[in-house]
Amino acid sequence: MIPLSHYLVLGAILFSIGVVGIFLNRKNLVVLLMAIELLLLAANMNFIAFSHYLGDLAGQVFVFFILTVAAAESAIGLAILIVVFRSRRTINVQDLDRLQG
Amino acid sequence: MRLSDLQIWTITPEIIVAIMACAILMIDVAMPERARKTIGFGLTVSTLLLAAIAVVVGQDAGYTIGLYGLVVQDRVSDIAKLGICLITAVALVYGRSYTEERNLLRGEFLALALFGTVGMMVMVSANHLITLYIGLELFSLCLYALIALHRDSAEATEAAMKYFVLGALASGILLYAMSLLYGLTGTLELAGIRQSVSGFSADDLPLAVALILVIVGLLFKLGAVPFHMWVPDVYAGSPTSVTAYLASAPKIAAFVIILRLLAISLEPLLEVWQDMLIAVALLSIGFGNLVAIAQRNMKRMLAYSTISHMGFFLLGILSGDSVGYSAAMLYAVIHAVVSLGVFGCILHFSGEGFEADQLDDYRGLSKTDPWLAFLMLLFMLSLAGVPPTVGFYAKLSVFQAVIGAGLLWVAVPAALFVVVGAFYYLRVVKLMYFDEPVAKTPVRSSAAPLESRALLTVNGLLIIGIMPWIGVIAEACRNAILLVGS
Amino acid sequence: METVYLLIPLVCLAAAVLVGLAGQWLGRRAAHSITIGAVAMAFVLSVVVAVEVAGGQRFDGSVYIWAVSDGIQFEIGFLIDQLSAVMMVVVTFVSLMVHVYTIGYMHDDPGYTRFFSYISLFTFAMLMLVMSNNFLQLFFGWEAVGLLSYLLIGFWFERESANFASLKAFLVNRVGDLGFLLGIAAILYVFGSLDYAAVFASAPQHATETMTGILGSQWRWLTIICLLLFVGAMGKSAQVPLHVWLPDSMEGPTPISALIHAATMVTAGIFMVARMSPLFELSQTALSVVLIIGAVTTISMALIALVQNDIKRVVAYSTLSQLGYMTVALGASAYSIAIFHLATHAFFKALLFLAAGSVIIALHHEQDMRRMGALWKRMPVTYLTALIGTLALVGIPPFAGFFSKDAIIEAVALSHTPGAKFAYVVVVAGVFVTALYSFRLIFMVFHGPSRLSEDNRKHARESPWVVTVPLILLAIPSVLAGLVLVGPTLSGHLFGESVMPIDGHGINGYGATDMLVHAWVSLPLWLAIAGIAVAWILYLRSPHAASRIANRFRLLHEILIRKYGVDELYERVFADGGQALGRTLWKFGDRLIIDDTLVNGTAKLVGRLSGVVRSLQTGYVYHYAFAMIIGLVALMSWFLWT
Amino acid sequence: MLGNYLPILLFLITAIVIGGIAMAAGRLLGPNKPDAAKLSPYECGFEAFENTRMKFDVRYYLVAILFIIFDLEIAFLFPWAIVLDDIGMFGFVAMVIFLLVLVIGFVYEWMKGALEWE
Repeated sequence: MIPLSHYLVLGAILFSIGVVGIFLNRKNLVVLLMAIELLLLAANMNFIAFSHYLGDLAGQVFVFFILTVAAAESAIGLAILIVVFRSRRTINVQDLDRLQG
Repeated sequence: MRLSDLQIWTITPEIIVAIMACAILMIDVAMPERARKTIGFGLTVSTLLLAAIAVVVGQDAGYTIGLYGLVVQDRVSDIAKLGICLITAVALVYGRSYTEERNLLRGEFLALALFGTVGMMVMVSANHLITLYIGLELFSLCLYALIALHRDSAEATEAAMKYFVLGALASGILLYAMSLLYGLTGTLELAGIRQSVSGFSADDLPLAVALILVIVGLLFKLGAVPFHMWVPDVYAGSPTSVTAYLASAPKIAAFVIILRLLAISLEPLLEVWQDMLIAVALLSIGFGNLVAIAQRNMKRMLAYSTISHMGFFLLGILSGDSVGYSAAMLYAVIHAVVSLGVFGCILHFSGEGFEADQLDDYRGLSKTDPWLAFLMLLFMLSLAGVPPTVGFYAKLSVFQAVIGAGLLWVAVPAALFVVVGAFYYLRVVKLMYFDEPVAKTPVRSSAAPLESRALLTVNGLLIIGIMPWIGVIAEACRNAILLVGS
Repeated sequence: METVYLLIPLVCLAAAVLVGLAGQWLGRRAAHSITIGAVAMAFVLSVVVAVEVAGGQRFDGSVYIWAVSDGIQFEIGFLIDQLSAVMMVVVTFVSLMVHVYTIGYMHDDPGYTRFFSYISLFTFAMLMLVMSNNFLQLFFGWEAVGLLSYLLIGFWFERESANFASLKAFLVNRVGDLGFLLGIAAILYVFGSLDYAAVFASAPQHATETMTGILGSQWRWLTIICLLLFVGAMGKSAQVPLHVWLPDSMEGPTPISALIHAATMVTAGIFMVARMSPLFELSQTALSVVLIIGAVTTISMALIALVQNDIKRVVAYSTLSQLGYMTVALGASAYSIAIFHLATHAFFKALLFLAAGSVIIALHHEQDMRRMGALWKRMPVTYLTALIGTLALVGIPPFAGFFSKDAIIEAVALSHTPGAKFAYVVVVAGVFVTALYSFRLIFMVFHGPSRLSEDNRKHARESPWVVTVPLILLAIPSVLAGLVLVGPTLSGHLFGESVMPIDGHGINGYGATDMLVHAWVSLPLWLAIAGIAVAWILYLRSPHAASRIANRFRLLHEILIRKYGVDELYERVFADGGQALGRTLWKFGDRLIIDDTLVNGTAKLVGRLSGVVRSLQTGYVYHYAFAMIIGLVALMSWFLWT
Repeated sequence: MLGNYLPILLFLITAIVIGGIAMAAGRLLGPNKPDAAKLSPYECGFEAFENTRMKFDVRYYLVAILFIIFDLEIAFLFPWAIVLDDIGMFGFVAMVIFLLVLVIGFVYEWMKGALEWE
């Protein structure tokens, strides 16, 4: 029987990787999307673990919704990425600096 | 499992808007090009009005749980939904000609606007973390798409991208917080969370982590320092019609989720989050007002002013009692109405190939278009909080709340920054009334459709605080909050 | 009934706004018919209300709440009782007369429609003032009538003198209003409410509360409040030493002098004190101050009237001294009598002003009495009505003025307020002086040799009906009002509980007949007759006697001509002194310290700061995200450390 | 403690074994007549062995987006199908509505021509 803490640690690690990925990556916008997915996955991991250990299904239901939202989110993300690429000819994070100050 | 005990009618407005949004999508593909615009637009606005009527008809003085605990209907949700529907409708009317000129007024635009509205309304009536999250995401995603809809504008797409990334980060954080809350309390229902949270000790570390993550997530949506970075870029980058949309109604929705999730469900931890909110609020007020001074871009300046206004709004929340919450609610509603008006003015002023987003565009507006200039003057005074405009009442009520909560030392610096803020609002007035008009700026307001100009005028009249509505709204908010508190 | 109350002021407001905004399109005829219709309607409704009130109906309630600030309600409300009913009738009636009269008087004036819009607006403001049931609304009406009087005195704004006069009126009234406002503030502080009913109800409890003034002197709150309120009354009702604005206000068109500066606005102070009678009754000190001020005003102003040659100014000074009478009555805590005199005075003084105006237009804006005379043949109606007004003013039975003035004198005689003796002497002497200057006017204008200028001599004739009809209509109450009202007034039926009943004075229950009988054995009447006689001797029988006396008492005459030098004093001390003070403050305080150091200094600082902070907004997403994380970490660590 | 992870280990081993068996069987049993198309590992438009930093045709993204959205209803369909007996008509109707919404989206993109490759 794996203790809850392991799952939580895994979740925390995933979450941290995601966060760090967002502000450490300066090259590729796609990587940002991946990082965001990681954040959601971390949350999912927590929910699953908790719901299993609490013996309460609500958590797993929530996970379904999160999956859906994650999909929609990445879809929108890709779409925006495409329009950015169309107007800029680049998906380099560093080049998104027109709006500032 | 029967429909009857579902109490589906608690979300009638949401259902109406959602169905109509789908319908509009279908119309968009079915109809010929010309018919589509007028019909689609008319349908959208009338849908929102219909939803508003549905809210009024189905209003509920009590406290009704629907969909097996997923949603709740009470005074707060009713008022908020009403405000959201009406304000969004008006925002769309204001933005119509602007949107058409940039040929964004397509089926997607309207459908996305409606779905976003649904999202806000779901947020507002959420009684369950799932509903809350779904509503939040539905709204945010629609907003990302709306901004990016202006494909060939580099600013718009960039703004969309930034908003998307940061927004996703924020909702990820919020979601993680939710998972922790779930694990700690074993339930996803807000009421249940409140119950079991009150069992914890205030300095329980995991709970505190969850709480802080929740605060971060919410403050991001609000755009409070230091989670505000997206606000200026998004305000400035988005098409102005979208800015009007995202600057007005969402504030009300944001208030409600903050009320439900932080102020009510996590009230047992008041003394933990109060200090944090004080810091954030003061930072927001100071930072927003300070940076706004350096701006030359109207929309950007308004973005920073919004940041500072959110600080004031937080003053109401952090007072942590029913007075404070009702003050915050009043503040949110008034701020929504006022910023609606401001962006309405910008929309009426801007024209084909003329964004009217530079402060210099407003030089001598009083000469070229006195009507618009006067309305702008009213809105600026209200933002600055000059009596007798409603902005003054809003600020007054939050200050009363803060002082009532014994936080005089918080009120004092806030009041000082109100003075700083007055500077850049009055600068706009000065530009409009004391400077000579720049030749090139075209005067468009007369070209705008009559109904939207009439609406804008009414909007301006509402700003003059002598009107009795302010008292009515304040009373309504007070009652609503008291009812929630009980 | 509530709607009727609401309607009475609102029709005037509506008419004023309509005519004021659309006057140019409407044209003159429409303009005056609209406003006159509105005011007539207001008058009729007021009469209806008055009848209702006489039938014992009483209303005190708020119409709508404007704002609530921690517990204190700011609301629009009406208090309809005998007092306000009487005031409403008087105001609307005189206003109506003046409206009609104006058609003739302003006939060929470019500002015709503007004028009508102003006077209707004034009527609205005055009604709001008298109908109010709380101090806030009272103050609103108070300021509004002040503003309107300012606008109307300066109506001929191209005349410099008119501008100065209006400015003067405004400034002097400011002094009074400041006191008034402070008084209201004190009330709010002590009673925690702005509602008449609440304040009056709890007044007795607060009667003994005191505050510590300078040098630890103890002041009773109520005294302070009453004195402050009375300062306001002094401003509006032009009591010494704040009287200086009223004579100059004659620069305004004559209908205005009749409406505002004789009948209604200047009586606002009297009305207000009567309204506050439950408070004043509790402060002996305040009452005696009121009494003394009133007495001084009465005699001093009456004396000035003796030496004036401008026909309107004579009437103006007589107004001042009559206001003094009312104030004296208030001081003698005979409030109902004060209001009674207010009403009768409103009628006959409006009559006198309009008569004077009639003369003035007949002589093409000639106002100097020395170039008049023997007009009674040329304009008989004006002459008769003016004579009636004068007799009423002098107080010859059975004209209206007689009853009210006699009642005042009686009340003062029987009053126990400190200073009553002095006041009694003054008011009795006042009767003689009043008779003297009043008939001086009559004789100089209507009798004696004609001293008209050439062209006036040719075509000076009676004024058109729109002028004479109001004169006649005003003459009727000038004769009858006293006869009818004196009984109920003294028996206390007329005002009931609306003002403090006059008790402790023997004159309760007097009737008209008693007074008529009693008059012939009392001093005032004979003094009045003596005054008339002296006037006849001085100005008809031996015209040079007057100037001879003037030369004999050169100093006194000079003092009176100079109006005791009050104006000069104010000019030297307040005007010049104020300017000097302001200049120094501006140079050192403003320029040096505030502008250069504080304002611009901080502005520069803030500007630089904002530029610096702005650069935080780099525009890079990862910086934004990083900032968020920093914030998150900061909150975390905060929690851990605290 | 680590024993808890034994199932996962077994799972991995099994997966590897099966995969190996499959490939081996293919190598041993299958006829072997190679040509260019067959030798290329996948036949979906472009060469596999190239610079991985090459630019994808934007239409792939489009397809990906559409796919992501529409593959997810399965996640709801499975649990729903399992408990369909218990939730009965109500559950059925609910799912029908859900699918209806998806269909609307599908129709929209179809009509908008998002599905045509050219």
